[in-house]
Amino acid sequence: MSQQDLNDLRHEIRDWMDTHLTGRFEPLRFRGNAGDGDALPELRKAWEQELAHGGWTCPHWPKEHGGRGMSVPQQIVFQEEYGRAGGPGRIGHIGEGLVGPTLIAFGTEAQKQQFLSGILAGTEYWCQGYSEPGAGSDLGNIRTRATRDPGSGDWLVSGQKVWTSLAHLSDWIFVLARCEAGTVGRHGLIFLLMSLDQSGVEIQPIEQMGGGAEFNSVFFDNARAKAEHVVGEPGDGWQIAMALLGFERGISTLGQQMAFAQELEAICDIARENGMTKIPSIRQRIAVAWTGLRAMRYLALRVLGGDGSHDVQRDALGYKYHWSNWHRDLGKLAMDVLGPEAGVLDESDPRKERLQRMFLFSRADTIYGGTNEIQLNLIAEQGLKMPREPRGTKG
Amino acid sequence: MSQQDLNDLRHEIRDWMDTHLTGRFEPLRFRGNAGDGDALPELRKAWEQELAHGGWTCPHWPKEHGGRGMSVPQQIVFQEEYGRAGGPGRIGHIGEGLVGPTLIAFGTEAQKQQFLSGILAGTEYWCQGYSEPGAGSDLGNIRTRATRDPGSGDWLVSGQKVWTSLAHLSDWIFVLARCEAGTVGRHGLIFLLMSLDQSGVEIQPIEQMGGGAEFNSVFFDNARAKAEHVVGEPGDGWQIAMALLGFERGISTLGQQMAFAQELEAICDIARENGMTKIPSIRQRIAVAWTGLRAMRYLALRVLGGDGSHDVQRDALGYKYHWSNWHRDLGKLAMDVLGPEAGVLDESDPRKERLQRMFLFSRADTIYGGTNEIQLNLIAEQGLKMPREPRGTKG
Amino acid sequence: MDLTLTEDQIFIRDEARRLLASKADGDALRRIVSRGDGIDPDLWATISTELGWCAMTIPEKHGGVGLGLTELVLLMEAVGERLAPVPLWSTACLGVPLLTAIGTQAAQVWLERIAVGDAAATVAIADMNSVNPFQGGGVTATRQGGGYILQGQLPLVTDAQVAGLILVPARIGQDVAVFGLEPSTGSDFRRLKTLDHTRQYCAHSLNDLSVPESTRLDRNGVNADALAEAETIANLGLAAEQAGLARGAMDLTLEYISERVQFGRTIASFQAIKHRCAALEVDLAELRALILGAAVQPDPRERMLEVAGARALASDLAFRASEEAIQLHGGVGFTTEYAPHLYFKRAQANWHLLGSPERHLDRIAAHCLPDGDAA
Amino acid sequence: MDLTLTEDQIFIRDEARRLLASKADGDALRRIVSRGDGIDPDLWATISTELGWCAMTIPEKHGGVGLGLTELVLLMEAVGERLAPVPLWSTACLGVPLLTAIGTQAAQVWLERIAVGDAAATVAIADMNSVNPFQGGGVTATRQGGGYILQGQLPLVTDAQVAGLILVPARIGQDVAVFGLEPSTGSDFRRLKTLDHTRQYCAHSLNDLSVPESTRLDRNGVNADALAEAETIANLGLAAEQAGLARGAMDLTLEYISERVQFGRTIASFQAIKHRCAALEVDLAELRALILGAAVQPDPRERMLEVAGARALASDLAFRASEEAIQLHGGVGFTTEYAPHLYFKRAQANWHLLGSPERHLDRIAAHCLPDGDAA
Repeated sequence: MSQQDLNDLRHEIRDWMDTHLTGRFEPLRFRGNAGDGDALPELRKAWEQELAHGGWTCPHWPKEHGGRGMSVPQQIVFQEEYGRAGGPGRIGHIGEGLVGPTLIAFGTEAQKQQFLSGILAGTEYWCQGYSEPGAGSDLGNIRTRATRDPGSGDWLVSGQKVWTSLAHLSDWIFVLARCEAGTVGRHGLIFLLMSLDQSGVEIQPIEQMGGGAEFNSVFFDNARAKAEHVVGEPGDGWQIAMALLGFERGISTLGQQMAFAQELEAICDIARENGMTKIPSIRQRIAVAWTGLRAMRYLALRVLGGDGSHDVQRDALGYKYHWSNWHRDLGKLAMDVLGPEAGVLDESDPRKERLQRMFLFSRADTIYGGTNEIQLNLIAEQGLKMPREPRGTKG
Repeated sequence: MSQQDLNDLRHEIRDWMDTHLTGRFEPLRFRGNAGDGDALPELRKAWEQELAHGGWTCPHWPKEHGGRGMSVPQQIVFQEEYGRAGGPGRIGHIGEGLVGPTLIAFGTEAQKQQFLSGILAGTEYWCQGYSEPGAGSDLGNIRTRATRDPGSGDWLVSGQKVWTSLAHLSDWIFVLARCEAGTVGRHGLIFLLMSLDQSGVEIQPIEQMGGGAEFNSVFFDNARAKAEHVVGEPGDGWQIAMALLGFERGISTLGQQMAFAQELEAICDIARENGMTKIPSIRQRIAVAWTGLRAMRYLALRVLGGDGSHDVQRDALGYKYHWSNWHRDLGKLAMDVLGPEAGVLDESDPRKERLQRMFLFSRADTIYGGTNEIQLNLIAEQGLKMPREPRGTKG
Repeated sequence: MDLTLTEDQIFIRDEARRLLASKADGDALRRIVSRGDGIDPDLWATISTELGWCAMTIPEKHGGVGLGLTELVLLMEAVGERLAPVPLWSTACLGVPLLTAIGTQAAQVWLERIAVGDAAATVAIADMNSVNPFQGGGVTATRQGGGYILQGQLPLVTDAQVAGLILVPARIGQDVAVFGLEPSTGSDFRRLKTLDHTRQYCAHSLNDLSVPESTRLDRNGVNADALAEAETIANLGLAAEQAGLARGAMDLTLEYISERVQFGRTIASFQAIKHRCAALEVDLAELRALILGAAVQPDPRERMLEVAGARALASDLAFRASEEAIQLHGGVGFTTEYAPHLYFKRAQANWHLLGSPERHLDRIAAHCLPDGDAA
Repeated sequence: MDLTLTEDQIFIRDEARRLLASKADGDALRRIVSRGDGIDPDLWATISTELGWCAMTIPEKHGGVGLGLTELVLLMEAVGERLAPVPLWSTACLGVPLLTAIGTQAAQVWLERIAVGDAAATVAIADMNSVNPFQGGGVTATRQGGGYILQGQLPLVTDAQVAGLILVPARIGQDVAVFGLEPSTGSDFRRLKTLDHTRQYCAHSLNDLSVPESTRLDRNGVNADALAEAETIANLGLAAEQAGLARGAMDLTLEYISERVQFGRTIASFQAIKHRCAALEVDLAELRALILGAAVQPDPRERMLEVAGARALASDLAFRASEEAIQLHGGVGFTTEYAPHLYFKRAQANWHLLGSPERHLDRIAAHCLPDGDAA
């Protein structure tokens, strides 16, 4: 695709966002992102359907499955323009980005038939059931059990998942569970698709320090997954789970960077208004933030457009660590620029509210999706070929 | 001892230094400290004897062994005034601070008779034989062997010690060696006093990045320690070695702080002269250095005058880490204040030369005497009661 | 200079820590947070009335105990360690030192009341980011009739709704006057909702507020040296509170990571975690030594500088220790169920009180580089 | 914007790295260091004459290869990685861009000579800590007779004794003129002894130095935009060298600690060490992305800002990576027997070349905060 075609696409998306993210959808601008994920849920679901009408859900899916078959450069353009316009956090993200590609790759025909259309239409929402209370960063330590019901062939699931994003707004969950008693680590796991609308499932919100509750604990007590809702074979759960994570190519982070840029701009505006621009260290920190954001963009472009060389793969390992710590530092910078009254809550000042929310939620950025500590282990071990951290013998 | 008595002592030392560190000793001011340890050796040996004539060697030794029996507050005063006057690095330090107290506590009468007087008189110099090439931070991994000569009862020593400070200026060395074949770790070690003036000993200087060579490798090839020069019993080497390290109470660090203060002052002077005071981050870093030095002083006073409570002991663990990293940062600050020409060598500018030397040698501060990494392990494990780092199985 | 604590001082510290460990534990804190006004009145009654902590640094002739700054910093550390929601800093580190600096009979009456726990106090500072909080910047007083007209914005005042006395430094020409407002005499402080739930913050606009002559506590302006001394104590107390906060955040983290198992090992057994905790521990030892040294430093100017350094270190360390508390708690670290977020929010709130670290370091730089152009 | 390297670019990079791995290995470096003049003439001959690295960014019409900045940064990274003691930065990142900016026939003659390896070049900058090195600050030129009188101090000029052309930017009124001195035309540069042994540094006092008209290479002053572009390239090349230096320091450290055993384990197996190395690796990935992005950035002002950011990151990272190299080598790290000290000294020397990090960040701050008072 030529540069001209990409530019045309860019303008098409920009126009579409301008004409659609308006009117009743106006309040959604810049809402619903990480840290604000449970904001305005009904309106955001309507927005998902609006996107679907425009043909903008699942644009990277193959055309035969209802997508637009967008290339990586096209996806980059889409995410950038979506982010620049203030497009809200996507309730459909897990279905579109993770479940769909996984089913297209590994699902049965029947599974594709049943599930892809709801994702494409923006009418069925998914959430992710990996982490557990005893596991945290340690996915190998899954304890949720799936037992086969000999009569129906269905799977009965018991256990608890935590840090399940937007479970309370979702219809379906995919669950990694242990289906072979006595197995440990990566063996004996099963990957199941389960309806959340059943009596054996209980969803409890986890209240965050920023006030929101977009994460949940999900309790299963003999909840049922239908026999035909196993992805892959029982026992292959780990492989499916890892493949699913691999579909997270991170292009959506380019949209995220647009939001970051707007946060940095708001900080600069405040500094100019309140005179903090006179403080040398504030000036320096703003310059460091600008630099980090620019580097982040180039790193993302390098990785996403990457030639798959060892060099690029090695640099890619650090991407999550870089953006999450950058964002966390930006939160602190925002508070320091706001000054002594940074902590005063003021409903009449949405710009300040947004930065306060960002300050608090960005503390989770370095924890969810692989903590800083896990990231550094990964970079050292996979990128630098340093020795693996030994596993202990407890649990 | 009253505050008045301490003040009197302070003035006595100040006067003595004023009248003695002059004339032919004038060139010694601020020389011979860490990083400059092999400067002007003959003159510094003469200075040791000058100190001895004044009765200022070994002031903390008990009076019955020729010292002044100085209390901790008196020693603090002595070190402060010695450092303030620019008293040179002490070639007699190891004998006075480590060997003497160890012999007084654990030596035989004959050993005390033979060795204490030379230390007191400033005529016999000692160095330390602990570290080995394969051991580094790992003292338990000593491989130097001591074998008993059945005829004489003497010990024949073979192996290599490294990082032996001032070995080339010393007469004697104390050596930790393995005297029981097949032992590992802390067991089967012996603590020996050995003359360096014998054919089985070879001393090789280690050239430092700053140009000096105050550290040496010392090679033993069937070198002889006399039978009567074992301290404690054969096999007790570890205990004696650890007790010796315990005598390093760190009061001399107060003198070191005086040198640090002068370095910081020189940096401030240069910044005023070359206009670097206009750079906000330079101003902030100078303020941070001032603060760290003041805190260092209080921390030293708190630890040295300490009541031995758990609280104080816990704080004491961090002292070496604090001062060495502070000093290392000061070296970087000095170079940054000196600007683009910081690296140009100029014999006509002794102030700059001193800071350049300090910049380079301070890199060793965080390595010798227990690396940063060892210090942090120690603080975590002993101070914070965190789990011990597991030992590996190699070597 | 002797930095060894006396037996009495150790007793005071240990008793304070023991009291707060039981009265300001996690459950108590959660209760206060859910009530939302940043004050535990029962605990404050115990501290101020029964135990007389506010009396500690008030001279005996003013009804106090006449102890020194060392005792004050030990108490403030204990308060910080537990985030105890009491107006001790406002009262003992803002109000009492300022009243002592004023030194008039009118001020003494208030010191006597505070000593017996009859009133909490605070100081209304127009610019909370100032390293000279007591100089009356931002508030002007104009004589009118038999009283004064006060004019100025007070966007952030600590503990004003619980204080029986709100001291307002104000400028009259070159002089600093101090007015003592009481809830009954026209002070109408609005409580603010803030991220930090463990301290009370209020605001007030002095729009030509008319106050009677009797509210003016000083005579012909407060002595400049005395004011500077009081400011040093305000900052010293806050530095001690921040050091305590850092210790508290570290302790709860160490407890959590010593239990929590990941990859078959306690989190505390990972060397990278150990080294990060140890680095905080070194910094805390450095900070505490500086605070204890400044508390016994006889020279007021040296003490001012040392306290400036302590504030710079303390703001930084308290923030780092509490951000590590969140990080090392992992997923639960950013929930409201665990305590790290309370430490974290308080650490950021404290960061700008009486001057950000950079401002304090500027003072030291001006001392070290007397001829240099300040930037 | 496509940041993927082409096959040709990968080939250039890999060949450069392969060459330097054999010609600028540890032994070669030690040999040069002991000789003490900071230049390896054989290696320079190979690079400049046989391989034509200097021709890389010279347009084809001036006898060059006409490649872009991406190729230049790949070569500079390779040089930095090995601390290769050659005047490539002086020639290809100072001299060539300045000559290109001048754009006259006289300048072109020099570009042609440089392209074929006939001469190395450098620029004599009076204030090496300047972010505007080519503006002639500190040197004045006065017309006299048929020539000029040059006046100014040049305390630190890179590679002046090996360069066949020393460009001296100077002020004539508001204009920037550039004079080309040759060893034969009165340039009398004194070689300096420096801590950094891997680059040549010289000094010269231009005390009313009289030079003929023919040494002036520009016509009526150099275009300001063109000068700014050249300055950006000078900084970009240095940032790339610093990134390479960081990578080189890290690689030799990783090699050492993977072998060295302490407490029965390789040093590389300690998690605290792993995390420190990983943090450097992240920063390096960030820096390299920024450098490669800036190299293809079409907008000159954006490129200038990105390069400023890259320099700030690069100076910091090169220093940290080389200080970690010393620290993690332990005792041998501060001896002359091992290489870390060479990286460390070069990293500090580079720190102030063309502006310390703070100065570069100031430029970005001025962009982000256009209305704010600069401090």
